Amino acid sequence: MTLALPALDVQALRADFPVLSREVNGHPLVYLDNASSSHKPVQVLDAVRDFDAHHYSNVHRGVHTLSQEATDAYEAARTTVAAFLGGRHDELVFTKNATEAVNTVAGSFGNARAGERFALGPGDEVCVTEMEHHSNLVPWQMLCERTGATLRWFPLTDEGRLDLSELDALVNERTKVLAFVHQGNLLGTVNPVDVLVARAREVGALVLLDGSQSAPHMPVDVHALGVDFYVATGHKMLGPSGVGLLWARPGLLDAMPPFMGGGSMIEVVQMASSTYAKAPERFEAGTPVITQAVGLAAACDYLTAVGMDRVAAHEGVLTARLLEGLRTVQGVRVIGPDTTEARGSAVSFVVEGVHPHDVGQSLDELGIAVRVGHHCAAPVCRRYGVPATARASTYLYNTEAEIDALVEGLERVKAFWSA
Amino acid sequence: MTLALPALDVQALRADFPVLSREVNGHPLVYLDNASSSHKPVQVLDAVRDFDAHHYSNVHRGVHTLSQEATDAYEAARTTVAAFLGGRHDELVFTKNATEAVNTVAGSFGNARAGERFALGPGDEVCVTEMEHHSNLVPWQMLCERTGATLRWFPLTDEGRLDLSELDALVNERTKVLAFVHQGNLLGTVNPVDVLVARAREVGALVLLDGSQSAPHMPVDVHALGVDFYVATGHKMLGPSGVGLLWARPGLLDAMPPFMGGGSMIEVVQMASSTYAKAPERFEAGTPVITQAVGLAAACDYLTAVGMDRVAAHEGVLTARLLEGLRTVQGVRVIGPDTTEARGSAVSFVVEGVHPHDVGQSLDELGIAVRVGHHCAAPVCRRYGVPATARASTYLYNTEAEIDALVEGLERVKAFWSA
Amino acid sequence: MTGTDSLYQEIILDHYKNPHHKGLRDPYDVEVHHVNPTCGDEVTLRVQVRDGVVQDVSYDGQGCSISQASTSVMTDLVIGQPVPQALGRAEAFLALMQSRGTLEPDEDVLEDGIAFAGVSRYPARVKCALLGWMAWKDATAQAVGPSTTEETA
Amino acid sequence: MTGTDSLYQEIILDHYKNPHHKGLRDPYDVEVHHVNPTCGDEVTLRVQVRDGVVQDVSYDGQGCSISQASTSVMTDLVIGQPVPQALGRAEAFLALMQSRGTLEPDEDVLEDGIAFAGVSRYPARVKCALLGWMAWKDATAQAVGPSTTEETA
Ligand SMILES: Cc1ncc(COP(=O)(O)O)c(C=O)c1O
Ligand SMILES: Cc1ncc(COP(=O)(O)O)c(C=O)c1O
Repeated sequence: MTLALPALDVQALRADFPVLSREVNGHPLVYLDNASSSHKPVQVLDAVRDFDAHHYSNVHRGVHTLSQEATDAYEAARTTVAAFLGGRHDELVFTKNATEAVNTVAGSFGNARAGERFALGPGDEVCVTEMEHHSNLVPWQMLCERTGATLRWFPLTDEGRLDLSELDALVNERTKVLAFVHQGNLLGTVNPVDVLVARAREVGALVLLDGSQSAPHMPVDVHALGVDFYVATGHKMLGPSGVGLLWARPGLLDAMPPFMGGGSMIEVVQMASSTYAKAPERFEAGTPVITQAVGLAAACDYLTAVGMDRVAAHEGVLTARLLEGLRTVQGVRVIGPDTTEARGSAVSFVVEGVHPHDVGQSLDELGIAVRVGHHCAAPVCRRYGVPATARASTYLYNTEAEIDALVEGLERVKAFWSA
Repeated sequence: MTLALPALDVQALRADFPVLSREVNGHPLVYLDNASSSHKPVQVLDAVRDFDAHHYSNVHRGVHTLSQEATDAYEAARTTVAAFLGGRHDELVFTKNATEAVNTVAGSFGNARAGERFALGPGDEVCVTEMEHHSNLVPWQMLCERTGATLRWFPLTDEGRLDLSELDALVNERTKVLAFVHQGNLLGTVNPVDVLVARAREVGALVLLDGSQSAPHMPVDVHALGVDFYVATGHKMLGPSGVGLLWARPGLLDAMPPFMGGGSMIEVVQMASSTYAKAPERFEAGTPVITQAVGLAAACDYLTAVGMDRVAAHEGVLTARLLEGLRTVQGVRVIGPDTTEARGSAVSFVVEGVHPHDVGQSLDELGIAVRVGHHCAAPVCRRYGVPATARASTYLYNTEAEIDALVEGLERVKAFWSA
Repeated sequence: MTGTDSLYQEIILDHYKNPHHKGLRDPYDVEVHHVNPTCGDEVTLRVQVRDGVVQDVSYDGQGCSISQASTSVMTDLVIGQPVPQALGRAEAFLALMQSRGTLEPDEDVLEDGIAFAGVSRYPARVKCALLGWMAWKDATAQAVGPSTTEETA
Repeated sequence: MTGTDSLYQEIILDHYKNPHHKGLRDPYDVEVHHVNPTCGDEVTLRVQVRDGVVQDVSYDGQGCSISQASTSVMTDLVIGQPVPQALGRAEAFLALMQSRGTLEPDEDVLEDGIAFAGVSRYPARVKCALLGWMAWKDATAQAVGPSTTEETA
């Protein structure tokens, strides 16, 4: 594979991640569970600690020096994270994770206080896909249950792609919102955002894109994507746990009612009733995820310095090698696209005759961390007739040698379980 | 004042808090904004960093070693934090802050999926007090708006106490939930939980106690308090931002519908509908606040090692000195109880002829951090006829010398503004 | 990948490869279906109780080595036992699983079940080890409970 | 507590202690009431516009030194000015406030308003400094807008 860009100096990058020098069960750690959560470079660890140790205070609420420093840092983090995705400062809400971000949007529909575009009731439709993470499925199920709207979904092809043959029927005049994942967390599939957005525009549906797996792994420009909402989560993109984000096209947040009530999201509070602040504050009730936002901004700075196109290219190389390697192991079946075309770096597979739990546990004994289970996407497992899968997912700090270690490890696992 | 306990070695404690050795505007920092947010000792900073650097992974989701270590740490944190409040492991939900905890409970009322005790509609009543933080007021306003229930509240006496003269009328057979603050964040008042709980029991109302200001400052035993729900927030009790907690009496959480949908809170997910996990997982949708919970547990360990009764005694000494000192400054009026009886360490005041903003800013020029504004309790300001107050609030690391610095600083502020 | 420290003790591997009492059989009083939502493992299990004794336990299902082997061991431990004794063994196994490696299992009570002591150090696998046991407890409670006759298949 | 670095420049303190044009006056076209929710500061402000010129601005309210002084300075800067010029000054002041200390204010345009340059380094106080200006912009927009006649008091 030829790269348009100079390749990453992965060894240098690895030195930034303390955990990568750990041993697990007597072997060097091979961390291939990045789609579940990523590790943090010292730059992020230091930003978090330095802020907490020397500049921390509550924000938006004081005139004293520390409170100003903390407010500055928090709002600068908002600018940085928004810019990382091609958005602007006041288009971005910090949440605790991507899940809260989806719930915030779903909670606005069918709410009497919301603008007209959020009206939803019996006869209306919400459309998702069969490859959604539970976090972009269950909130919509709950919404339909609450409002009487109908949930519909795109089925999947045998190759692990969205089956778009019924596009016009599934996204129709009754569709009020189309929510789908940018890059599937189990299948690794990268979905054709443009096709889906174009159809949504024809029928006037709002579009929420779940970018939990795209923000970490590819260059993203929310305005260019043309979606209305974009959610992502800090811990998968080198940031701390406890911070996620909701980006919204200008104007939408202001038409949405608050999801939670409390401090900071208000304008005038009387005992009997209150008025609410503008977005983004309206959606950040209570003390926000201050330190976590600062940490996430440091993560975005790190990724920007590396270059998201180089991250994507590097992962493309690893994914190609992984798919190739898996092909050499008899009895291994990849669930999801088996080429690098329009796919990310999360690769799910099953090993004939060995339960995914046992695959994962046995790999762990070799120091290799993969995730096993339904990956919060149980319907996908059902679709492909497996109770669970093992999933290897790489990130900027993984090496080709680690891919080889996994492939070799799988041979040993097979040997052990067929003994 | 005689203490039953050996006093704290405050100087030794202070060495644990890096920020306390900072200078602000050429003066040593005097941090008296603890009711807004507290600082973190190195023990917490180290716990957070060590976990993030060496043991971090997503929880509940993997069989590999890191994921097991992270799950162990997260669940051990749940046990520690629950025990700190006298509760048990599976009675405790981690949220992002106290505000989310209140919203989670409020969201359960009037929800068709909730148990009978959460039924709420027109004719029913929700009772709060006039001294609530917005985070324990606005969610109940939103609930009443959603369900048609009526919001009622206890008024305040001139001394800054709850006016309980209409107790039986305000908490009556129609009252379904009584939500009130344990220790007021603006007034510092400690409320008579026993009296209110006894009346709530008579009429069968559920009781939510907002412990955001009590958990950090006094020994708390949720079972002994006899309440149904208790909420608090990590950043005010030496923990990180981004973590709060909801404790509930056994049985209640299981009768509550989920507040948010997503990963981890599910049992069986089909495309059309899902079933939900038991509490506490049911209320922790998505990747939880993993590192933050670990940090909060370290904070609880720190507080336990110091001893919460000693923390309370130390703050009692500081508060007495502060109230005494303020009495010596002409033109200063305390808003709230002016004795240490049944009051905590947050002391609000106004300075005649000087706007609170100017008081706060001028004190900052002397390195003294107090908070100014309505402290997310605007109705309290209205009640006492002030647009805002200045508030000094101490914690275990404050000294009597710092109290004296504030009192002396106020004389200088007055001199400046009357020049 | 085996060894005294490993999760995968020889006993476990033996039961996994050659499970005892597997396959659904008649007659039975109660049949239950249990699922481990975190991994999709499932078991269908039948119980027959006569005169207070666990007459037969039969099952089918899919799952990892731990859940399969544990269910196999369970059938050995409960079939032929009076219900109270069998429940006692279930409690002993549950206690072992929740011990996080701190309990020394009693071989007289748990027989091959002691091979699972190490599993308790792997919280993510404890649920696997308990799947069959929980299904059996559920089915047995139904079989001996007051509503037995209505609920049996 | 003063000094070149301080927020509290002499000019600000002078306007605070001796505010210009304070007190509500007749006649006026529009009266507005603005509140800063984060601190409870409020201002009631009246505007009279004649022939495209800001004829009078009067106000009352409570607030900190910054909000009071800024409102006083604002009246000096807009009274007697053609509306477009006055709005230009408002924009210049707004830009200064949002500059986080990076803008060099133009004394010809902002006169005493340049004393507020330092405020822009204190984000918590920027809203204070803008309270009166925002009220004036709002009232003026109403006074010159198409719906003037209906909305006037
Ligand atoms: C009494 C009280 N309740 C609730 C809260 C809300 O806490 P948080 O902002 O962390 O949600 C606070 C503090 O802000 C408080 O002082
Ligand atoms: C595609 C996708 N969507 C949503 C989520 C939810 O993210 P979080 O758990 O941080 O809320 C995840 C990861 O867990 C994911 O992979």
